[in-house]
Formats: sequence, C-alpha cells, structure tokens
Amino acid sequence: MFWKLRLPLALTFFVGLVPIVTFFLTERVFGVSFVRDRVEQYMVIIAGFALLLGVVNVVQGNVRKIERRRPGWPFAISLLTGLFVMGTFGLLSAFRVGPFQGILSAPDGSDTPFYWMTRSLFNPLQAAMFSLLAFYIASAAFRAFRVRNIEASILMVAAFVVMLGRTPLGEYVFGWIPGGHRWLPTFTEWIMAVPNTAAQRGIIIGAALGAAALSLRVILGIERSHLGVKGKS
Amino acid sequence: MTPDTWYDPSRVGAPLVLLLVFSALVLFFIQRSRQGHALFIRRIAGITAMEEAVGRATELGRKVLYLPGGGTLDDIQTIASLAVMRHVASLTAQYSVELDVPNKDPLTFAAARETVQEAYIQAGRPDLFNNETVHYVTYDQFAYTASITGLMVRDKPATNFLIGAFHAESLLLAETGQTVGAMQIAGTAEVTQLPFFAVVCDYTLMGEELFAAGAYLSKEPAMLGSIKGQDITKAGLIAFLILGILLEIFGIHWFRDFMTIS
Amino acid sequence: MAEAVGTWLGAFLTLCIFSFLYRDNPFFRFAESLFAGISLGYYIGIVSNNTLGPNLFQPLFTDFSGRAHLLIPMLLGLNLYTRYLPKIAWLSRISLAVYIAYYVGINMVQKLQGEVVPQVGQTIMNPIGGTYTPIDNLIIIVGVLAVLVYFYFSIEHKGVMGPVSRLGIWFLMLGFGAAFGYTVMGRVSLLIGRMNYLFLETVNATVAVF
Amino acid sequence: MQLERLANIDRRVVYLLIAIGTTLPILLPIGFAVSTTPPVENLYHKIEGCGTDDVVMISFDYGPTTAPECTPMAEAVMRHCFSRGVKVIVLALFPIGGVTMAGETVENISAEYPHLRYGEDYVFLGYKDGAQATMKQMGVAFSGVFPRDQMGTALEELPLMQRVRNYENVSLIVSIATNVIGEWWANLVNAQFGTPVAVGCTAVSAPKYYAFLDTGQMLGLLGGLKGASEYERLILDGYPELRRIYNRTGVYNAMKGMDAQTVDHAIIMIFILFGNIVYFLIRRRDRRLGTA
Repeated sequence: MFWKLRLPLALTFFVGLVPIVTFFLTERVFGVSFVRDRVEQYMVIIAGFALLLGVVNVVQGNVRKIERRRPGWPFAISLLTGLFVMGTFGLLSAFRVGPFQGILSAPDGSDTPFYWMTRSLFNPLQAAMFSLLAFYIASAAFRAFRVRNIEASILMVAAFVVMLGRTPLGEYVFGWIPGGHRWLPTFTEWIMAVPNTAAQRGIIIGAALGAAALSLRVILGIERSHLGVKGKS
Repeated sequence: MTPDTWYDPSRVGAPLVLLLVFSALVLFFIQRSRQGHALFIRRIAGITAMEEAVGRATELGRKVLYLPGGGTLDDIQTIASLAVMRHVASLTAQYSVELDVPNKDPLTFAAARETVQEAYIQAGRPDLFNNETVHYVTYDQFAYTASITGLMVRDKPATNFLIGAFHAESLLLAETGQTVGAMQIAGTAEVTQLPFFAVVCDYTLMGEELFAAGAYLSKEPAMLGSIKGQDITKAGLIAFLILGILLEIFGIHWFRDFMTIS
Repeated sequence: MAEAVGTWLGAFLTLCIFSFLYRDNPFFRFAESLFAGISLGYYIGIVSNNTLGPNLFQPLFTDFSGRAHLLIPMLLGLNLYTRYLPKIAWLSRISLAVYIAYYVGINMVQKLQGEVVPQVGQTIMNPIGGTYTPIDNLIIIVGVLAVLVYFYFSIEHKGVMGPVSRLGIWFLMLGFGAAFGYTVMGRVSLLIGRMNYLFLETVNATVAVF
Repeated sequence: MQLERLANIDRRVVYLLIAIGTTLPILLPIGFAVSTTPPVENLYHKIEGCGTDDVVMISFDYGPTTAPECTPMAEAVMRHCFSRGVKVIVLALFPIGGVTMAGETVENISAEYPHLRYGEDYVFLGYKDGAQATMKQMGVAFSGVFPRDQMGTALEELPLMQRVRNYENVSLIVSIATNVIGEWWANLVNAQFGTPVAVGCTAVSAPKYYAFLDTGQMLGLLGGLKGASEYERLILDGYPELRRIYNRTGVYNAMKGMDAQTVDHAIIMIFILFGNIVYFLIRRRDRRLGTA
C-alpha cells in the first residue's frame, strides 16, 4: 500500500520539477540537453503505446455488443471492419511490409491504399462533420440570442453587429450617407480589436494563473484525482 | 547561439520572479489553511449546480454523460477535468445513477478509468463500476464528435458534463445535447470555444473557474489555500499593472520593460 | 477511375452525415460507426509510421546497444497494460504519473512565462500613444482589470467588487458575442466547401471518367 | 399558444434555409456589390504596375480545408498576372495538401491561357518541407532548394529560371496562407531581402495580419472570402474579358461564396430578430394577462 501511493506521488514531484528547473538553464548545465532532446520523445512514445490501450477497449466493447446482440449491433460490425481494414493497411505501410512501401504515397509518388481510404472515406467524413457547424451555429444563434437581461442583450447585440459588419449588408446599412458604408465594418473591427481583446486578455491571465496553481497542486501531490488516489491534506 | 552562462538570461527575469513569488504565496496559504485559518471562497454557479444536475438524472432515470474534452493528458485542462470527474463520479455512485465517460485521448482514458473506479470504491459502490463506464472511442476529433452526438440522441442523457479542452467540436456537442433536453454544465479554458458554451449550455466554468473547480469541490483546506494564494498573486498583478500604467504616463518604463521578454 | 469512385463514396458518406440534421437514422449510424473505425485505424497507421517506427523500433533494431535508453519509454508504455493484471494493476499508475508530471511541469512555466508575463506586459501602456486612441487604450485597461476582478474567488462580490465584477461580465459577454458573430463566416465557408464537393466536384469527377 | 410555437420553430427549418442559402448562390450567382478596400487595392495596383519582364511568385501555403476561401485568391491573382503577361513562379510550402492545391490551380488557370508556355511564362517548382529554412535558402538561389521543378526538369533548362536566380529577380511575392507561413514571408523574407510581400489569408487569421500591414511588412492583404471577392471585382473591372470565366455556372469563385455568406448571415440575423420580436410579444401578453 505504501508503494502504491508513495511511489507515484514521489515520481510526480521529481519528474514535475525537471522541466521547471531546466526551463531556466542553458544546455551548458549537465543533463539539460538530455531533458530537452530525449524526454519529450519518450513521452510521445508512451502516448503511442496508449493508443493500443484504446484500441483494445474499442474491440472488446464492440465484440461484446455483437455477441450479446445489443441494439445497433450491426453497426459494430461496420466499425470493426473499418478499424481492421484501415489499421491493417496502416500497419503494413508503417512497417514497409511487402508491396506497402510508404504510408501516404509509395516511393514512386503513387497513392497507397491507405491514402485512398484516407482521401475517399476519412477526409470527407471529417469535413462533413465539421461543416455541420454552419447549421448548428445558426440554430444556436436563433434560440439563444434573446434579450432576456442585460448580459444576454450585450451578447446578442455584439454578435449581431459583427455578423452585419462582416458582409456587404453592413455596407448598405449606412451606405446612403456619404462615406457611411465604412462605418459598420470599421465598428466591427473596433469591437474585435478593443473590447474583445480586453476580455480575452483577462480570461487568459486568469486561466494561466489557475492552470499554474493546479500544476503546483499536482506536483505537490495535493491534487491526485488523475491517479485514482483520494486526496488528503 | 548558446549563451555562455548556465542560466538563460531571457527567462530568469520576470518569469522566474513570477514563478517564485507565485509558488511562495500558494505554499504560504496552503500552510495557513492547513493550520485551520478559515477561508472564504465565493459561490461558483456551475459548481453548485453539479449536485442538482446528478439529482436530475436520478429523477429522470437516465444516465449522466461526462466528456473529458478533446485534449490529451498533456493539457492541464484535462487534469482539471479529472478532478471534477472524480467528484461527479462520487455523486453518481451515491445516487446510483449510470455514468458514461467516453474518451478521445487514450491516456486520458487510462487515467479516467482509475479516477472513476476509485471514486466508486470510496463511495462504497464498486458494484456500479463496470468496464463500460469509462470507455474509449477514437482519437479523431470529428469521428469522436460523430459518435458522441449519436450517443446523445440515442441514450438521451439527463445531464451532460463537457469539461476540459474543447475545440471546434464544442458547439456540435453542446447543441446536440441541448436538442435532446439534457442539462449541460460545461467548462473550458479555450478562449475560442467559451462563447459557444456560454451561449448554449446551462452553466459554463470559464477559464480560471475550471482550474479552481476541483479544489472547490474537494473542500480540503490545502486545496482552498492554493486558491487563496492564486488570488493574492492576482491582486499583486493588478496592483503591478496599475502602478506600471501610472509610471508609463510619466514616461518611466521600468515595469513594462521588466515584463517584456527579449 | 479510382478517383471517381472515391469522390462518389465521399459524397455518399457526406450525405449520410448530413442526414443527421433531419434525425438519427441508419445511414448516419453507418457513417458514424465506419468513421469511428476508420479513424482509429488511421491513427494506428500514423502513430506507427511517425512515432513508434522511426523513434523506437527502427533505432532499436539498427543499433540496440547505442539506443538502449529507448527501453525506458518502451517499458513505461508497456507498463500501461499492467492494468489488465489485477495483482499489479497499480503499476500502470507509475506511467501515468510520469507522463502527467512532466507535462504539468511544462505547463506551469509555460503558462506563467508565455501567457501571464506577456499579456500583463502588453497591458502596461501609456493610454496616450500606440496604435489605438487613448479611449480605446483605457477601455482595454479597464476591461482587463474588470475581468480579473470577476475571477477573484476569495472575496464576496459586494461593495466596490460588485459593480466592477459586473462590468467584467459585460466585457466577457461583449467578447463572446463578437467572437460568435465573427466565427459564423468561417463555418459557412466550410459548408460552402462541402456543397461544392457535393454539387460540382462529383460532377467533374464523373465527367473526367467518360 | 400560437406565439410559443413561433418562438420554438423546429430547428430543421433553420437548417433547411441555411442549406438553400448556401447552395443556391453557388449555382445561381446573385452578385451583391462589394466595395473594395485599400489592402486589396494595393496588391491589385502593384501587379498593375508589373510588365512582361516582371516575375511574381505565388506560394501555396494552405491546404484543402481552407480551399473555399483560399483557392479563389490564388486563381484571381494568377489570372491577373497571366492577363498582363507577368511571369509567374508557383511553389507550395504547406505540408498537408499544399502541393495538390498548387497543382490543380496551375493546371486549371494555365488551360485558360493556351498561348502561355510552361518554362517561359510560368514555372511550378513543387513542394518543400520546412518553410522557414526553404525561404532563407531561396534568398541565395532557388536552385539550391528546388534543383528540379515539379515535373523533374532541371531548373537551368527552364528559360524563365535562367534569368531568375533568387528574390532579387522577383518583383512581388504573394503567399496564400492558412497559418503562420504567411507571417514568415513578411517577417523573414520581406525583412531580410526587401522583396514586397502580399498575403491572402482566411478570415479567421486576418485580424492578426493587419499588424503587418501597418508596419509595411506586407504590401497588401486579402482577408477571407471578402478579400478574395474584392480582388475578383477589381480584375473584372480591369479585364472585362475575364467575365466569361467568372460568369460560368458550375465553377466556384469568391463572389459566389460571398453571396452565400451574405445570404446565410442574413438568414441568421432575420431569425434572431424574429425570435426576439416573438419573445417581446410573449412578454407583453403575459404582462397583460398578469395584470388583468
């Protein structure tokens, strides 16, 4: 029990101090270049191994779904098929097995099956999902922008003015006054550059301090939820 | 290019001073708080609403969905999310509500599993935790989003927690959650996504509130002390800012120069 | 030909995703589950090709003794799987602890050095001068201070704190509204791209075949 | 009860209108008048000042994800150069799909100008990894980074490249950029070598780029679809023969995109106004019922 708790916390403390201390030092100090060059690379490798952890969980969950004929089980088959086909091409290409001598393009510049699947299936799915935002941003604006109170009104008016100012419509509003066609676009740019900057700066400074305080709590072992260990003072 | 000193002169100025002052203040207030000095922390609506949100799931007999965000475990927002997750998991264990934590980042998935399982054990309900409570989906931002929106529409969770680092998917998730009638508590420090959460969700923990949430929920003196230390640093920075601006007006650039990284 | 088939497949899947706007349906579920599977397969390939291959296996295979230090991350990575062995399940926490601790340390200095210092530094300005008018500069200064006051946790927002933190919220709302309105254009551009794909590119790809 | 129904219109009505509002303008151009702004005009006038001896470099620093905004800019600038007989050197520095974008654009636009000859009037260098290093090396010699062009021909065999050695022989660099690469052209190439730089970027990154315009590191700036449509407007006014290209149906351009943007923005704003009017009516009714 001692080791189960103490070892992770002790490691957290010492490993956490490493980047903080080396941050202020130059590579003339022993060990600094090791940390800068290698530790980051180590972390990427650990993260790489973790992906398989996720894959195992996905396969387990979906196989169980098919076995128990849970609702929607046929879709688990299409999921596993996609995973298997794409994953196999990916692994074969990554480790240059047989005719698979490259992941996104073969040595002669031609497309690989992995790339074909990426371009024909993966990329359109990504782009389609991403573009749904155009619909959602419209329905969210309609539903949420109501002048309920001062805060909601400020929110709405700011959004409305900026939307107007960013299109030719913004030029038409005061376009009948000589020189007026630039008023709204200019005002829009002002909102973005002045009050918006102030709000963003305030959030960033506050959030950065909060993040630093949380970091300190983790390094000191006060915050340890991520290890599944209950905190105590 | 390498400077001939053992320390990096561009970094030991303001950043080092800030780091030392900040750490000292936080440590001081942690110590003070542990000695029993009571601390006031104001109410944060999104945090107070969490219990009600889980209670709602009990009434409706539906699950609680907890999304730890699209960030990886190297993002501090994800660590903040795990701290909140721990609390939410204790609540769902106490109320015997089903909890569902789908993950995008595999390491976050590993950590979340530890967090939730331990919370269930501590709450005396290890029987409620199973292999599907915390599960993995996929590493791709929009594939993950597609799966989660589908899940929301089919399972109709009573409450959605969207807490952590979110990017363009924020609005897709929050808007879908809204259509299925879920109560939504969001929290992120991504400045670009805060507007969408603020517009769509019932409660939003903004920036610093997200990082304070875990400490606030734990109610432990050491945690609360660290918030106090952070606040005092902030007060110091505000004073520093005002003084700096006054000096600027008189043409004295000390403060500005000190904060300008060469 | 493969090009045209690819374009048509892509267009079909795009429509499957768009059908979700009407309601959940088997086409969307198919696209969604295929998407989850393919994307995971994609990252298996990419992570092996870009990380595990060149940074771990190839160096180890070509020069084992010289790169034996790479066994450290490899063991830490494999150690994640002890989770499946109940007796030593706790060991996996060591890998998590090391990973988290390293990035938490990095985050701490980066946030202070990269965000707090420059953002405060930029706000320390003489209101008269610079690219903006004095009034603009004052608005920025007041806005930053008010938002910081809003985030002050350990004092009740009463007295002077009350109105100032209220002003902070107003600034936040103004910023959020503006950012929301500003983003609409980018999102619509994405949709325009998809509509082009559906209406123009599929046609062009088909024409190219014949 | 009627009012509540209006306040909670099915969101699918909004979706449908957005879908129509995006598709129709692409298929049937409307042509909202856009006024042009100085950052765009500057670039136009710079190219207007170029003759057949001048060389303009167009760098494709974006990928397929931002193509709806960026491709029309690249096309318009390239058409402008070709119409004036200005020589063009094309390259790509964006890793994910930049070279594909460049290849497609060169192919499409050069087909519109059949009298122009590859190697004499325009050259496509291809893609190189590591944008900053590439930019620096090109200051010495293009052939140092691109010994051969995209088709594998050695640069010394291309007539145009025989007289164009490095930035000194280039009158203008136009970077169509989706991220930081556009900035590098300004603060690296313009700052070190003095070659004028103009950038076309997505609407999202435009505000950040205005700072470079203020300092003169960028000569012109096209921001998002709006900037692209302004440029199209300028070349159409200057070169009426381009109308036959821009009025074709079935081909996308920024003016059509801007029409779609305008219609969609209008739809959203009308819905917001409508929602608030209904909200007011409900409140007024409830207040009246409450006092009655």
